[in-house]
Amino acid sequence: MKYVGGVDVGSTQTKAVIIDENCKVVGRALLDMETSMVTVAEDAFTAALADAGIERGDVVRVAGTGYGRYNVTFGDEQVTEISCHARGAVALFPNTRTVIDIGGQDTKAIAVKPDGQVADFTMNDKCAAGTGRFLGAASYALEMPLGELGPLALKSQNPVRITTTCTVFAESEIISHLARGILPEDVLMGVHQAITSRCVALARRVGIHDEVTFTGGVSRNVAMVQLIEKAVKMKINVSPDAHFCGALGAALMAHEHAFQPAAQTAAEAA
Amino acid sequence: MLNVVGIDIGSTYTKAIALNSKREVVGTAVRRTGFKLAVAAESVFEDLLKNSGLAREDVSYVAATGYGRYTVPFRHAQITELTAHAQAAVHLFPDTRTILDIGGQDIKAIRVDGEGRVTAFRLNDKCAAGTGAFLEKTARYLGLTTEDIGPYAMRSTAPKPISSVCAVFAESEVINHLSNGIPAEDIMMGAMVSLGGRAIQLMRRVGLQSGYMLTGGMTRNEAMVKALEESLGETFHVAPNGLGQLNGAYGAAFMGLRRVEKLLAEGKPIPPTAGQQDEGAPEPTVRRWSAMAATRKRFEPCGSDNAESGECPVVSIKVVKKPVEVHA
Amino acid sequence: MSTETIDTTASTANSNGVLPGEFDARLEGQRLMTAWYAGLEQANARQQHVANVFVMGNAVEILRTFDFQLVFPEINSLQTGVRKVSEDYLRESEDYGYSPDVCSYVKADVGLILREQKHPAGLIPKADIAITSNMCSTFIKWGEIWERMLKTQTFTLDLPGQRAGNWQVRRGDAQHMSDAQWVESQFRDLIARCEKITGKKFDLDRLAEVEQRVNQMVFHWNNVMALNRACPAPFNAMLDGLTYMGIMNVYRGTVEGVEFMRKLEEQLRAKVARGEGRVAEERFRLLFSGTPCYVSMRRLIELFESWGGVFAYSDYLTFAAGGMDAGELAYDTSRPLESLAEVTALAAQRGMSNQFFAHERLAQQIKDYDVDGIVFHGIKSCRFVSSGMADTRNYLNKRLNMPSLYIESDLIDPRYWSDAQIKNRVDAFFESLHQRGGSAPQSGKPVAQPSRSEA
Amino acid sequence: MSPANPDSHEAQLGDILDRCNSLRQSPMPEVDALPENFHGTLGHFPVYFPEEISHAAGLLPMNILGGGNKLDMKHADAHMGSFVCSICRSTAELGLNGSLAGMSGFVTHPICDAAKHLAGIWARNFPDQRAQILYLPQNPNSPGAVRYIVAEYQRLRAECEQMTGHAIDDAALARSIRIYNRNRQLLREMYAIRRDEPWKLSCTESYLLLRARTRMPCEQHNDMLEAALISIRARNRAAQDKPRVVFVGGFCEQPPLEMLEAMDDTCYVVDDDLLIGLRWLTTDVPETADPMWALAESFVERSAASPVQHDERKSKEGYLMAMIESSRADAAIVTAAKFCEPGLDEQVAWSKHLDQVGTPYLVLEFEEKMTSFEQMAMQLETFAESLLFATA
Repeated sequence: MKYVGGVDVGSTQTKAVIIDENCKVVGRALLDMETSMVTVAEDAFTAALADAGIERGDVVRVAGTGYGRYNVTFGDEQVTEISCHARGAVALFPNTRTVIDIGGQDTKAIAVKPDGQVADFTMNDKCAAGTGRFLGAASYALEMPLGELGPLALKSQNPVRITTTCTVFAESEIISHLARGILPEDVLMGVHQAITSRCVALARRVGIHDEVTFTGGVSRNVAMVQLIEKAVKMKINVSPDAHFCGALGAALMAHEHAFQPAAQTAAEAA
Repeated sequence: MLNVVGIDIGSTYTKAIALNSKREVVGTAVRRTGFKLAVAAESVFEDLLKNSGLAREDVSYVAATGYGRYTVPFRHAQITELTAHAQAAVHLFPDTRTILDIGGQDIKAIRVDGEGRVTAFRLNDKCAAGTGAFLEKTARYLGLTTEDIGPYAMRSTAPKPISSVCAVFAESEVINHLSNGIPAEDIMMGAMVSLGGRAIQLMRRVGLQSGYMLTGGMTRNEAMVKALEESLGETFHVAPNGLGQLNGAYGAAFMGLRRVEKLLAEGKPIPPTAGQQDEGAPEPTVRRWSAMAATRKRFEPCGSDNAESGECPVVSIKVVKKPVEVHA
Repeated sequence: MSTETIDTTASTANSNGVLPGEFDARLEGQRLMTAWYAGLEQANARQQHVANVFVMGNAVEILRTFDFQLVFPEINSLQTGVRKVSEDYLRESEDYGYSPDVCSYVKADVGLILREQKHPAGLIPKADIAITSNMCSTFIKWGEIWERMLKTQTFTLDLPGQRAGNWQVRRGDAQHMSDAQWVESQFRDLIARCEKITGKKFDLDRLAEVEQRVNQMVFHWNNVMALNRACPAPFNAMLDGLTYMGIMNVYRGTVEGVEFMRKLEEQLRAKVARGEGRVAEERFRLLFSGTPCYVSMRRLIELFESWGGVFAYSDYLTFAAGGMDAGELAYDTSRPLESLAEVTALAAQRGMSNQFFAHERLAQQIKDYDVDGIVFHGIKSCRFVSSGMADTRNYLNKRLNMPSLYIESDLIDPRYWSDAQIKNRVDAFFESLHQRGGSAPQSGKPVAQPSRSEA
Repeated sequence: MSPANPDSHEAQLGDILDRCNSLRQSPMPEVDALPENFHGTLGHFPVYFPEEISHAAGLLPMNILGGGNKLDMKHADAHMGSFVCSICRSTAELGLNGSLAGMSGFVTHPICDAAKHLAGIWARNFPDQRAQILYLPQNPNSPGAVRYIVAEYQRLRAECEQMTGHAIDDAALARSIRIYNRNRQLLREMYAIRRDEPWKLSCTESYLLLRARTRMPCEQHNDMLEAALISIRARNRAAQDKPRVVFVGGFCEQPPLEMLEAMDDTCYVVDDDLLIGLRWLTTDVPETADPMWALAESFVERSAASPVQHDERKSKEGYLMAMIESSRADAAIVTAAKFCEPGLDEQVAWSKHLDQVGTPYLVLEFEEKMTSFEQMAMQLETFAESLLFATA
């Protein structure tokens, strides 16, 4: 049996996925960012090998993606996470037409074709950067783990308005709202609504079509999911493995190029 | 014995200081503010009484300043932190003319005259906001605590400047530097050099006048002070015994003290506290056409019901043993 | 508008895609630019009068008849970028008080003023008059800065633009004539001021001469642009094109200018005849909307050409090269002043339509240059090009299903160029173009054959 | 009709201000709910617009002043970058969320490039709504200016006539000019009170009174102002120990009401450039035979100044100093809206000049959509404290 791997080196976490010839996931690993992106990529990949219980030699091709994709020195190819998230999302939910991904560095909305290819994509402009950090800031201000933010936000009766798109101003807004004695859940709900309106606006730029898939770590936040569903007026797909979506997509790219020579040459030519 | 308390409710820390009629520091206290300002003020006040061995009734006047100045029910008066900083600065170092205050959310440059009056002041551009907090974030990336940023950065041999003004881009810059394997101490020092440069730029806007003083939490970070002094080419006064952080509180206390002296000299009584006023006939309210609450107060004090839950973590700073002499 | 270029992989030709003995636009462009800056240094010594002008709505034809030495502050500012020293100038003006949200051309120029006009290319003389216009509203504010800091008198040309969507003005119709009348009265006012400044009498025949030369330059320019409809495109609109545009502006209405454009057309025709492209293998033809980032232009073009993407055209080349990119826009030298006003009124309108009603012009350019995608380059501090971009992009995506990319940096501020993010977006764009079954190298597309008869 | 005792005056004024404040947030009136003699509404963007023409055409002129800090931005972010000023983005939002669907037309001006782009956004998204740019000249100094403006106004007149199907005769235009002249007179009186007895009328109150004109016919506004002025004059309020300041920077994007209130808390704002477009013509328009010419000529010869109108006769620091002197102010609050390039440029020029002449000033950056004012209030208090200290 031959295998291929995908490694997604993000700004805060690194994920690795290994799949077999039949595109079945056999191993995965997730590591937090360390000061050296090179070693973290290596470590994640090794961990995934261990998880799959296979030898390095069994892996015929590895694709790197994410901001640190060029740090995947052992990779055979580098693909942007936009293409990978599209491919991964369609693998998880075949009817996906729109992908929303909230990352640490930037937020993306991708329109995908049935075969998982990117039709169009758009990302936040500079003054709306760092959306992912937004929640981090809230969790720091409230001294509360990220995981608890969503559930608490849902308790909100009358959420505050957080009008600015800039993460930095938003942080001081959060602090001053809390200082005014406004309930944490109401502030949190405000934060979630602000993020939602931003990424839905991005999604509108590429067009929202049935079905929408929400990828990336933030998709595990229940409040975010509910708010986006409300904004786009439809259920959206969220996978428990959403944060592996990019790595999975990379692995599928590697698979395509390893086992479908035609596509490979095309890719090499690029 | 007359004692006056200054209390400074900042966005991150709440600080209090007690002065006696000889203008000596009787005691200090500091806590993280948390998000319940009134609670913070109350508990810091209690700490202060403990630290300085005073009873509530020994305190004849309380002046509140800082971000949460309107939330202190036992205040006799409130002034803004800028006015307070200016006052304190000039009384600690009479030759002070230009003050730089680097806080978590904003940087302030203040020009003062010989009597400690504010003659001009500037805050950072909106787009350069959050730069102080950005240092803490960078530290967290590198797995450092705010306290040991300084010593760590001092190890830097080739500081890597952060060119971006915006804290968000600056963070991505840090990440890129890290992924390019640049040593963490160089990034940390670089961040401070850049922040320092921007702070000096702000001072230029109010006009550089020699006699420089640095206030705010940054005074405890020797690397930051070094960076600032290098880019200014001059030295900064920094308050002794951790007073730097307590500068706002000190200024408030000092102005309070002078106010009380004036009142006593004129034989007038000490006015009631804000809390007592509210109990009495409520002050005539200005009508608010905006959706804002119909009151002069800009902050709603937190309800007393969550007083217990809003416990603020104590911050350990060295409490001044014997009162420091302050030239008046 | 710069003299930068990068190595192309074109076969027999040298690094500029030029055969031995053939006209080398890049070298000649560099020579002319250097000569111009040298001229600026001496201007005061020669006691020549100096005028600041912008690349849009500038009445250069009139100023030439009074022998003004022209200074292009925009070009000075972008040159600080090309020469990688812009950040120092920008920081100085920010120290002075200008916000990060202010146009970085303006800030670089304020930096220049604070440094007593010391520019990396030499000393820039102070102007006796500055011509600003409402085409880009920032021009007016810029002029007011000169009034304040240098006591330069300004003349603000008011050039009415397109009033609404689908609102086409034909040459000679009532609206055009009333606008032209207004422009003409301003020209007469300007002429009076120039006579006062220079002590010279206005010479209508010289205006006709200058206009004749501009007509020739524009004729060649339009042919050069048309030549890039060929596949493979002989030049990269956002690199070589910028050099050509620099000459179009700085040498507008001069003998050297005519000569440059004539030789350029000749050389590019030869290149097209040889079937030679800007890149060895042209995989994607692209349209660039917006202004370039002069600090990282080399890098930007690399990012695209490494994928076989060439910029066949850019709307930048319309509005910043005089906007006379249409047959009807030639001066009638038998009635020089009236014609100048008429053409200026129309050209200004084209220049502004280009931005404020961009969808109308871009749709046409997409057809003309048969492109595979549009690249929008947004600039936070330039409302003129950026404010309508997102909306235009939505509109074109929906109507024409034209793949497009939005990237963001700055005109000359290196602090706003984040390489990782831009590379990420560019790579993703080409990945998606490939998946769309992007065009393999094609040939045999009809090469546009502009008429050979001189205007 | 004016009640005798102060309290009833206060009550009457309170009612008027209540009405103004609700008009501030109220949407455009439905076409069927229009006051008599009006057939539709014409939206116009800041700064100046010749309301007389639209008024004479029976199109209620409605100044579109953005969405304020209560508006939900649902669509605009998909059409405009986040680096575009708030008023342009929220105006686009109002268009996209249908709030402006009732407008017969929308007019914007070449005040800045973002504003010009609004016309393009309208052309792409609402092709059936007559949106256009009224090219008021940035060179009012050339001899041909008045003639050109008349031509542009005639174009606007024709557009209005097409929208309503009614011709505008000069008599109607002259009538509208008379009504607006009356309004100009009343506004001059209102600002005189701000200058001479600032404790009788706060900046916020006068802003609300003035802004009401953007949602009602001018003749109604005149009646309202007359009633209000009687009550204001009758107010017996004691002067407080507050510094006298002028406010500049509110010429286009609207400062949030909370900001104006924070200023009133600490200062007497004795003059300002708020809604300067509605007060653009500084003296009455001559009631001559050729009303169109009179309007155009007034724009050139008898008009106010703003950072977005070039005029060689009006240096920007010049008119600021004139405001300060005529209102006998101690200091200036020099503001700019976030991302507003003309405003930010002017802010530098103003502060440099005030440094030179030694007038104290406070620099503030605001945003229509801002919702937290702690920091701003702190700066205003400090500024007031420093001024009172200095004069003590």
